Formats: sequence, C-alpha cells, structure tokens
Amino acid sequence: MPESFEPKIVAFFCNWCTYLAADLAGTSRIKYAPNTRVVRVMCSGRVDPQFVLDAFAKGADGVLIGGCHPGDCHYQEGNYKALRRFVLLKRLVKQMGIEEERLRLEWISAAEGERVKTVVNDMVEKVRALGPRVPARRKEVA
Amino acid sequence: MSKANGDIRIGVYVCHCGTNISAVVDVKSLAAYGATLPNVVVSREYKYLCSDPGQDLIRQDIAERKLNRVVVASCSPHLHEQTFRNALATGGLNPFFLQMVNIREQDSWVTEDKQAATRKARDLVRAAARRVAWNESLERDRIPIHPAVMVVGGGIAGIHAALTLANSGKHVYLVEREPTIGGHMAQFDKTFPTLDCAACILTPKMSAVKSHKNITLWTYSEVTQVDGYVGNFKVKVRRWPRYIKEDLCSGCLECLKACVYKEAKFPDDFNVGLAKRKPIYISFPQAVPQVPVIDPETCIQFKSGKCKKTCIDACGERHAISLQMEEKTEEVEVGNIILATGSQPFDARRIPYYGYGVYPNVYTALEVERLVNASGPTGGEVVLRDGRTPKSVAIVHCVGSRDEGTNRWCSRVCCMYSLKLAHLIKEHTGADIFNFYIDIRTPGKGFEEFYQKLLNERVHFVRGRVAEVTDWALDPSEENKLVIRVEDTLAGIVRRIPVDMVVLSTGLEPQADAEQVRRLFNITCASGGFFLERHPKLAPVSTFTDGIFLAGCCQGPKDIPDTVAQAGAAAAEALALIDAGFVETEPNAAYVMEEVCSGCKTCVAMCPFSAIEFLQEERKARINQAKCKGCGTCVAACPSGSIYQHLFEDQQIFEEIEGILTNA
Amino acid sequence: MASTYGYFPGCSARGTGVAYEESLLTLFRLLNLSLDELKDWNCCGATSYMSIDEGSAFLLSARNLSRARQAGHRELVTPCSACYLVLRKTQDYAARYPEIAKSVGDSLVAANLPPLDSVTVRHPMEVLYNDVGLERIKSKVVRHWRGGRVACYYGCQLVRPFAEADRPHDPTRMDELLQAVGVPTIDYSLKTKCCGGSLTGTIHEVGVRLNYILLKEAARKGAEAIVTICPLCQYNLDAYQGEIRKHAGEPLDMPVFFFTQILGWALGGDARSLGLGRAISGRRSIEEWFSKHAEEVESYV
Amino acid sequence: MKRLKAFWLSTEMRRKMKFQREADPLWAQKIAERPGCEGLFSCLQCGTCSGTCPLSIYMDFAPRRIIALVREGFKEDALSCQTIWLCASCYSCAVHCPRQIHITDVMYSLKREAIQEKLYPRHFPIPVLAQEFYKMVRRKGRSSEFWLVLRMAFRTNPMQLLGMAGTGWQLMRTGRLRLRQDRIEKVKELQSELAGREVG
Repeated sequence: MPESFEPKIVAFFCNWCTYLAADLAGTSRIKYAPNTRVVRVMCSGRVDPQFVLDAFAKGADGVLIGGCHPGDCHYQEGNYKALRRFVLLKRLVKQMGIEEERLRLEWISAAEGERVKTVVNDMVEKVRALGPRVPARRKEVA
Repeated sequence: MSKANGDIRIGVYVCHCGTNISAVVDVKSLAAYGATLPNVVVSREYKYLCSDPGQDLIRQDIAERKLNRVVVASCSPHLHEQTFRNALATGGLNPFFLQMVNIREQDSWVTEDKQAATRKARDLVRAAARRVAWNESLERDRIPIHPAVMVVGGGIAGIHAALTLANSGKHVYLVEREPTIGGHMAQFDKTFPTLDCAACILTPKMSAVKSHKNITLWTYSEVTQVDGYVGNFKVKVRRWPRYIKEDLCSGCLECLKACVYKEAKFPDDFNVGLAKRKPIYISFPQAVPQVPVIDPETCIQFKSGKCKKTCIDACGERHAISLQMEEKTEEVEVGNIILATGSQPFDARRIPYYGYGVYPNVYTALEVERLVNASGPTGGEVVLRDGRTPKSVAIVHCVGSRDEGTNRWCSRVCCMYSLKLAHLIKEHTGADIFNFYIDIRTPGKGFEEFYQKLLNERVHFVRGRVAEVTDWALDPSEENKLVIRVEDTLAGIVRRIPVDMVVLSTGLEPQADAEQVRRLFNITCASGGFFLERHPKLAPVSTFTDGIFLAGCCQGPKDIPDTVAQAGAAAAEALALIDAGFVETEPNAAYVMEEVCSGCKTCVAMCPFSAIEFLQEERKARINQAKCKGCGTCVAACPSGSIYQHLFEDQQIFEEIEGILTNA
Repeated sequence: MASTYGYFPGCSARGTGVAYEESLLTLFRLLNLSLDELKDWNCCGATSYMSIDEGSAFLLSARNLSRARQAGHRELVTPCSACYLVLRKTQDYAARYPEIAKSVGDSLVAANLPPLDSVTVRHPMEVLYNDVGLERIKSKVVRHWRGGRVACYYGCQLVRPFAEADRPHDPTRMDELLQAVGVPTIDYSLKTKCCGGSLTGTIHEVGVRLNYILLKEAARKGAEAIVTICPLCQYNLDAYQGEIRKHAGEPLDMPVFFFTQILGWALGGDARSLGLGRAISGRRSIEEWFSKHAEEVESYV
Repeated sequence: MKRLKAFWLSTEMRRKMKFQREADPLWAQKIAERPGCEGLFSCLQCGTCSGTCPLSIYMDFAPRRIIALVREGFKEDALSCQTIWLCASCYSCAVHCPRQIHITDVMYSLKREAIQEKLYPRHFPIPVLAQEFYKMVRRKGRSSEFWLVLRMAFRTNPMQLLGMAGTGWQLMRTGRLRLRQDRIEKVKELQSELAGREVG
C-alpha cells in the first residue's frame, strides 16, 4: 500500500442512470479519483443489504450505491425500495462500528457525469480522512 | 444453483482500443496478470477486439482452447456487450457466458495516474473472472411487436416520420398539441440557404398527412399516460374540445366571418402576438386540419352565455359547431413511439440589457419571421410597431446561447437564420444591416456560400457580443434611436451604433414541459434538458427505453435538413422492429425457488409490474417470466432468499465483490 | 416595536457624505428603527486594498464583521455601496475559498476576535424595502412632493455580484420606494452605470466626463433631480457641475440627493437634520421643494 | 554601420510582432489559479466586457485584450498598461460576461502584480492613490478623503491642487470637508493583525 492510504470503494451502480453517468464522465474525459470499483446492477433496488455487509466484511473501505433520481427509476420505484433499505442498513452498519461516511446512497442521473466526479472525489476524501478499516470479523455480519 | 457443468475454462481478452485504453492502462501486464487468475486458460491483449479479427481471436480460442467462459476488458457493456455476445454465439458458445469489464469509460478515460488505472483494471478483471465462472447458459425470450406506431408532435419531424411509416403501410397515430400541425416551420417565411419558401415545401406534406389512409391525426390533443413496453405500449391521449366537429366541418370558415366580434382583438399565438384573432379562429390559412377552434376563454357564449351565436347560424345545415363538445380520451395500442416534440425559442426577457419588452422596436427572430412572411400580419412588409420602415437594423446573435447565465449550448441554427433574415430584411427594406456575432458557424451544405453572398450584399458583420441595447443618446445622431454598444473585436474599438430596429437571434431550448414528457415516456434528459439519445454516434435516434425513438429538436437544436433526416432515421428504426416482428429480451428475469419460498408475500408488493402472482393452494410466489422486467428488487427483498435473478445471481455478485477486494 | 441593526458608516459618511449619514439616521428615527454604530470600526479597504494586498483587504472587512458579531449583531447595515460590496465579497470569498477563510481566520484568532460568522451585510435601501415595506412607508407620509420627476441612480457596486440589494441589470427598489412617497421617477437607462468612483480625484477629466454623461442623460429624459444611494456617486455628481457648466457650456444645475433625504423629508424630517443644506448644485430648487411650510397631508393616496 | 544599428533599434522599438519566447505560460497559469480568476481560459473573446465597461473607451487595451494577453502569458504588456488602473471596479464586466469570468478580480490580481513588480506607469495617479490609501489605513485604521487627495497630489503633480481649490472651498462651505484625520482606538492591534502582510 502506498504511504498515503488509498481507500477502496465498492460501488453498486444502477444500469440506467448512475452507470450511464459514469460512462458519460468517461466520454467527457472527466477525471476523478480511481478508488471506486463498480458493480453493475440493473436497478439500485437490486442491491441486497448482504452485498453491502459482505463488501465491508471483505475489507471495503467504503460502499457507494448509485441510483436514478426519485421518480426517474427505469423500473418505476426500485430506487425508493433502495432508499427504504438504505435507512435501516445505515443504522445496522453504524451498530457494527463502521463510520457512517463509509456508506453512501446517491441519486445520479444519466446526464450527470460531473456529479459522478464530485460524489466520488468527495467520498474518497472523507473515507481517506477516516483511514483504513479494521475489517469486521465475518461472524458479526454473516 | 451450482457451478456450471464440467471444468471452467476462461479466456481473458484485453482491448487496447487504439490508444484509448493502452495509453493509460498497462494492457500487456494486465493480460499477463489475467493469465495468472484461476481457471484462466488463455489471456490476450489486442488492438481492436471489437473488429472482425479481434472477434475471430475469441472464436478461435473457443474452438481450439475449448473455452467455456469469456472475459472481455474493453469499453462499456452499453457499447459492445452485444457485439461480443454475438462473437461467442457465432463461436458456438452460449452468449451469456460473457462478462465485460469496463476499463475505458470507467477507467482509462477518467484516470490520469497510470499505476492507479492499471490497479483498478486488475481488480475489475479479477472480479469478472470470478463472476463469469458462475454465469449460466440462457435463452432469450421474444416479444411480438404491435405494427402501429405513435408519433408525438406534428412539426416537420413528426410529419416526415409519420408519412414515412404510413407510406410503408404501417398505421400511425400522429398527436399534436396545437390546433394544427406544421410546428415552427409553418411560421417561417423562407428557409436557408436555398431561400425556398417554407410553406411551399411544408404544406403539401401537411395535406398528405391529412389525406393519408394510414394516418390517424389527433390535433389539439396530448398524451396523458403511457403503459407497457416495446412491442405493446398502451397510450392514453386527451383530446381537448375544439367545439367544432372535424368530421362535419368543411373548412368554409363562414363561422369566422359571422362571429359577433367584427374585429379580431385577441393576441394570435401563431403570429407571436403581432396580429389579432377572434374567439373562433384558424391558426393560419393552410392549417391542417382546416377546422377552426373556439377559445372558451374569449368566446362570449362561454363567458356569459349571452351570445347571438351567429357562428352556429352561419354553419347552418352542417351543424359542425357544437358548444357542448367535451374533452375525451382515446386509448390505443402501439408497438413503437417516436417523440418529435420539438423545442421552444429562448425567452429574450431573460436578458434585460437587450431591452426586449422594454423598447418596442426590439424584436425576436421569430417575430421578424412573421413580419417578412407574405402571409404574415403585415403581408410581408417589414415595418416597426409605429409603422415606420427601418433604415438601419441590428441583428444580435447568440441571444440565450453560449451563455453560462442562460443556456450554455450553441443553438446551431441562429447564425444561418440570422443571415437569412439579414438578406430578407435588406431585400424588403434596403436597410443598412449589422450582424453582431461571436463566431459565424456555417458548416452545412451551401451555408458558407450563403455567408459569402451576404458579405457581398454589403451586410455589416461586427465581431463582438452586444453589451447592451439602450436608448440613451450620447450624440445627436442617436436621438430617438436604439443604440447598440459593442466592442468591434476585430477592429479593436468600442462602437456605438444607432439603429431603428433590433432583432434578437434567440436560441433554442427544451420545451417548457420537456421534463414532464420525459417522465411520461420514461426516458432521460441530457444536462441541457434535451432528450438523451442512446448513443451520440451509434444510436442517435434511440433512447434507453426500447421502442421509443427521437426526432428533431427535442433531442437538440438542429435545422430542417437534419431534422428531416433524423425523422427518417427514427421511422426506419421503428420499421426495422416492426418488420422483424419481435424483439428479443434480456434474459434477466427473476424466478422463485418454490421449495425454499416461505410464502410471506413480501415480494408481491415489491413488484411494480405485478409480475409476481401468489399461488394460494401451494402458498408460494411465482414470477411471470414474460411480465418480469428484471429490476431484481424482489430478489433483494426476499427474506428467505428464495428469489433469484438470471444474469445477476447473488452468487455472481458475491464473487464479483470478493474478486474486487481480495488483494493480489 | 423598534428593531436594532448594527451600523457601519464607512469613512466617507464622516467626510463628503456627511449628509447621507445625517439623513439616514433621521429617516430611521422616523421609522423608529435604531442603528447601533459598530465600536471602533475600521475602513473597509475599498477598491485600493484589493489592488495592493488581497489578504489585508479581506482582513480589514473580516475584522469589522467579527466585531459586529462580538457586539451581538446578526445584521450590519452600511449605507456606502463600496463598503457593502467589499464586506459581502469578503464573506463570499471566505466561503468559497478555504485558503482565504484560513488566512483571515488565523489573524482573527490571533487577535482573539470571533471567527467570520453569519452577519448579514445589508444596505438601507433593501432594509427599507424588505423590513419596513412600501405600505408602511406610504402610511407615514406627511408631506407632498411638489417637484418634478427624478432619476434614480443606483450606481454600480450596490447591484453587482455578491450583492442582494436588487437585480443587477434592472434594479427598481429605489424607484418603488420613491414612488411610494409620491415622487415620480423617470426610467433612467444609466441607472447602473459607473460614476467613475475616485477617478474624479485621479484622472480628473475622465471622471468628470462620466458624470457629465450621467447628468446630461438624466436631464434629457426630463429629470429635475438625481437620487443616489452611495456617498461617492452623490459627491461626483454634485461637486463638478460648475466645472461641467464651464467646459461643456451646458446650463446644468441639477440637485443630487440621497434617497434617504427625499424619504426622510416626505416622512416629516426637517431640512437641517436631513443635511439638505450641504448640497453644492441645484441649491435654489431645494428651497422650493423642501419649503419649511409644506402643508401636512391628511390622507396620502 | 552605426546608422544601420540605429535603424535596427528604431524598427525594433516599433515592432508589433511577438516572439513566443516572450510569452510566459506559467505566469498565465499562476494568474488563473488566483481566487476569482478561474474562468480565465474559458474566455471566448466575445468583447462583452469591453463593450459594457464604462472606461474601456479610454484604455490602451480593452479588457478583452487584457484577458487575451494574460492567458497567452504576455506579462509585461499586461502589467505595464494603464488599463488595469483605469478599472474602477464597477463589476459591470463580471455581471455581463457570458462565461461568468470575474474580470474585475483578474484586474485586481494584475494590479497587485504590477505593484510588486514595480511595472505600473510611474506618476500615473491611480496606483499612487491606491498606495497612499493603503498606507493611510494601515497607519490610522480609517481613510480621510482630504489628506488622501493631498498626498496623491504631492506625489504626482502638485499643480493640480490649484484646480481642486474651488471644489475644496465648496465642500468646506457645506461642511463636507473634514480636515481632522480619524484614527481608530485599537490601531496598534490592527497593525499587528496586518503585520507580516507588508507588500513591495
């Protein structure tokens, strides 16, 4: 690991908005922190809390979930479902002693390439400030 | 589900994409790294994998190295997933044994640090190699396509798309919000650069629409609801009452003459307020359909109920006028929808220092289009509001374009229509004409030649964005004139130029309700608010919602030739689907492992498409594969973990996460 | 009920702009608003500081702002457009640029002053417009306006970026305030053009020329007076008319008021406490307009 | 031979051409990184700034050309011109610019540079006034119009005081000329705060 800690952030991006936004950021050659690793799902509603917990368990420094803006979901309301789950998930994660800043849900539309940059950079900064995570033991999350 | 039969033999393919990827990501070491991953039997890098030899490479290995899984690290799956799936299929492998890794849009193009970019690529490839092992052989479903098409918007784009489709024997529902079709083009006088009159080329197409047996024309109507998906959309259309029965009206327009209002006294939208109309009116003489409208806001009968109803008498035996007419809703099924909802001109009031709405002799370009138009309010006379003929005219380019404060984009058409108006105004009045521009953009066919022509006509071209249009006189010669203050950036001096008339070349912006329309049809907007195409180059008229296509200015500012070309393209895309007769769906539907299902019904409420039915006797949920759209929300929600999703199995995603995070 | 604002007079209120302060205080008294002058305030740095040393420039304003906080003020009223802009710019830049926030912050800590905090910098025009309101002002009018139409001149800095006093290109609030007390205003195309600021003192001819244009256009549009909201504007427009008469040969003698003088007078303030005697140009007409025996008004419509 | 040399010199001096080596791109970059100057490179040279500027008609380079000079890195020209000093900070350019460049701040940066590099036109009253103002506020915490003008006049051209006498008298008569120079109580504290920020 380089002397300046480089956090690794697992990102779950929905296929129709945030993943496209990330593509747009690319086609517009917008540069941002290289710390995210995107897992493509069809809808933010597909993001099973287990995925997030698993990611943390396996040592992710942060988890970013990206979905369409409210009302814009390609599947009408998947993002609302995601939001509902997220609220609970956030509590749970906190109880597990993981700082809130490490888990984030963002609405990013296919047109918002710039926003991918700002969100990712901002999150990477915050997580870097928090420093590396001592991975929670699997028992706790399984 | 268990690991797919037999041993896993993965091939990893890293694309250079010319230098797009290889300039940042160390593709050689990445390929080498790929070879070290479990189950990988071959790992290669190649300049252009999407090219034919590139695909052959994969097919060859499938044959010779007995690959049964393929990982392609290249561009976004949205660009080439289909390409490589086909490569697998033609190579004799089920296309869904492919896993793509996006190391261009989401790595090499967004990262400067080469080590970091290569590290990122390694993680993603490792993740993909783990995931792909769990991919399964899947079959696509086919959905039949309803042959009818709906075209929304009756401007030149909608008209052309509708006619193209109708001529090929498909039925078209053309929906237009205004009482007539024709759109903005109907308001124009002449068209650049050829200067042939808009009416002469548009009105024949308009009447063709009216008389075409395959076109159902609904004017004065708007789409209110869209359900279903590509192949079988169900669309509701609200039709406002025009109080005149289209089927009975002969278009004699006697009713207009007969109206108790002898003088027209209400602002006429078609003439952008420069002329007046009666409560019963027809937008313009060549309107299609040739049927008047009654405006209840201004009609005495509607307001007070105390009108002599002379219009009804005038109509006589026909009984075409019915003041009882009520709004009604049509519901139709179509297989495809073409959006041609157009754009609107920028509101010049938003730039106060150009004085629109303050000084009467400041006009917008659209107003001047009406002034120079032979069938316009002044019969083609370019006269000021006080009746004088202008001796000097300023044309201000880029009003509401290329401006962070209003709209950032270049509206593409303003340069040329400004040149056109300059020519026409000079022709009509012989006035001295000044164009104030930032850059003159004449990239179209014959455009530059037109610019040259204008230069030779001694039209003044001053390079500089106008700082203000004002009425303060610094010099006697400026008394009672509008003064343009601008830096002549080429001469390098600040100039004050007194003129009689100012024309603001307002840019194009999305329709005021573009946002609602976008939600209605479940498509996306680009940052400016114009509808977003699926791919700027390779899918310019498609959207991210299958079966919905774009034509004309709703997708971005463009001139008539481009609009018509795009309308043709949209029609062709729809035709391609219709003639194929079906679309293949992504096999990503969710399914229930009924033995594990506890029958809690959580999932049933989750599904926005009511694709999940609950089997009362078995106390199990079952998912209707045809109805399921594959969002996977139910999968994530199922407490007993008994719902799975093809292409996005939990196991596959867990493997991906594991792959990303296991440091190697 | 009386509401109290922190008050930052600015240097020129104690010099050429003394009439502005006099009339402002009188007017606020009439509306029973009280202004509590900031203890030991220092110069805002104006434009010159920015031209030489940005750090100090921001620090000067920051100092005043944090003193205002210290004195427990949430709102700081300053009549001078330059002060208004500089103070607001300081807040804006401190908010947008961490490096500035830091450099300013550090020095404040060193001087154990409270950090740059949420003090809203306000201009009297906008206080009268928003907090008092046209209706309330209307209701307090006791004197008729006998004179002709006036040109409302907002000048530049009050309506520029960072400012919220009015719209940058076509401000109207001063016009509305004056109309509320029955003073007719012309539409004055130059209302936001610059008076040249200190140019009259440096490149004299150019400075005077700018003011000549402003005065001439106002006259051409039929204005009999110009009303300003900035001490420097008032000074520039007022002080050099004699010179303009001499060189341009224009019969120019136009009174240049502070809007606070006109409002204060309409609400019953006396000429002396409004500093009306301090004008250089158009003195005669002042006597006409602000006659001591202006009849009281029963109901003003 | 000598004549020829003289000839070359004279032509050198009238030369309008610029060598690329005279440009300093790093300097341009430095300016663009100053607060408020970010937009520098997004300028599309439309001239709105020059058109709306009340003083551009008196400037040696209109604001647009200053931007052009700065971003191409022609430092000397940009710093030694009168333009930057004629800028009265009315911010008209800033609110009109279609790229929302804070040109006023660019001007400020250039003024500061010009002072530091001692490139400002000698005896040009505006920079002199600025410096006097700067000193005065440091010394007293407040400024006095009367003393300011006096000092400036002495440093540039004392004769001009004669021309000012008339106005001075008028102000005196109307009680608007304050001869006493105010001084804030905590001036020491102010100085200590400003200390270490000494420039030039």
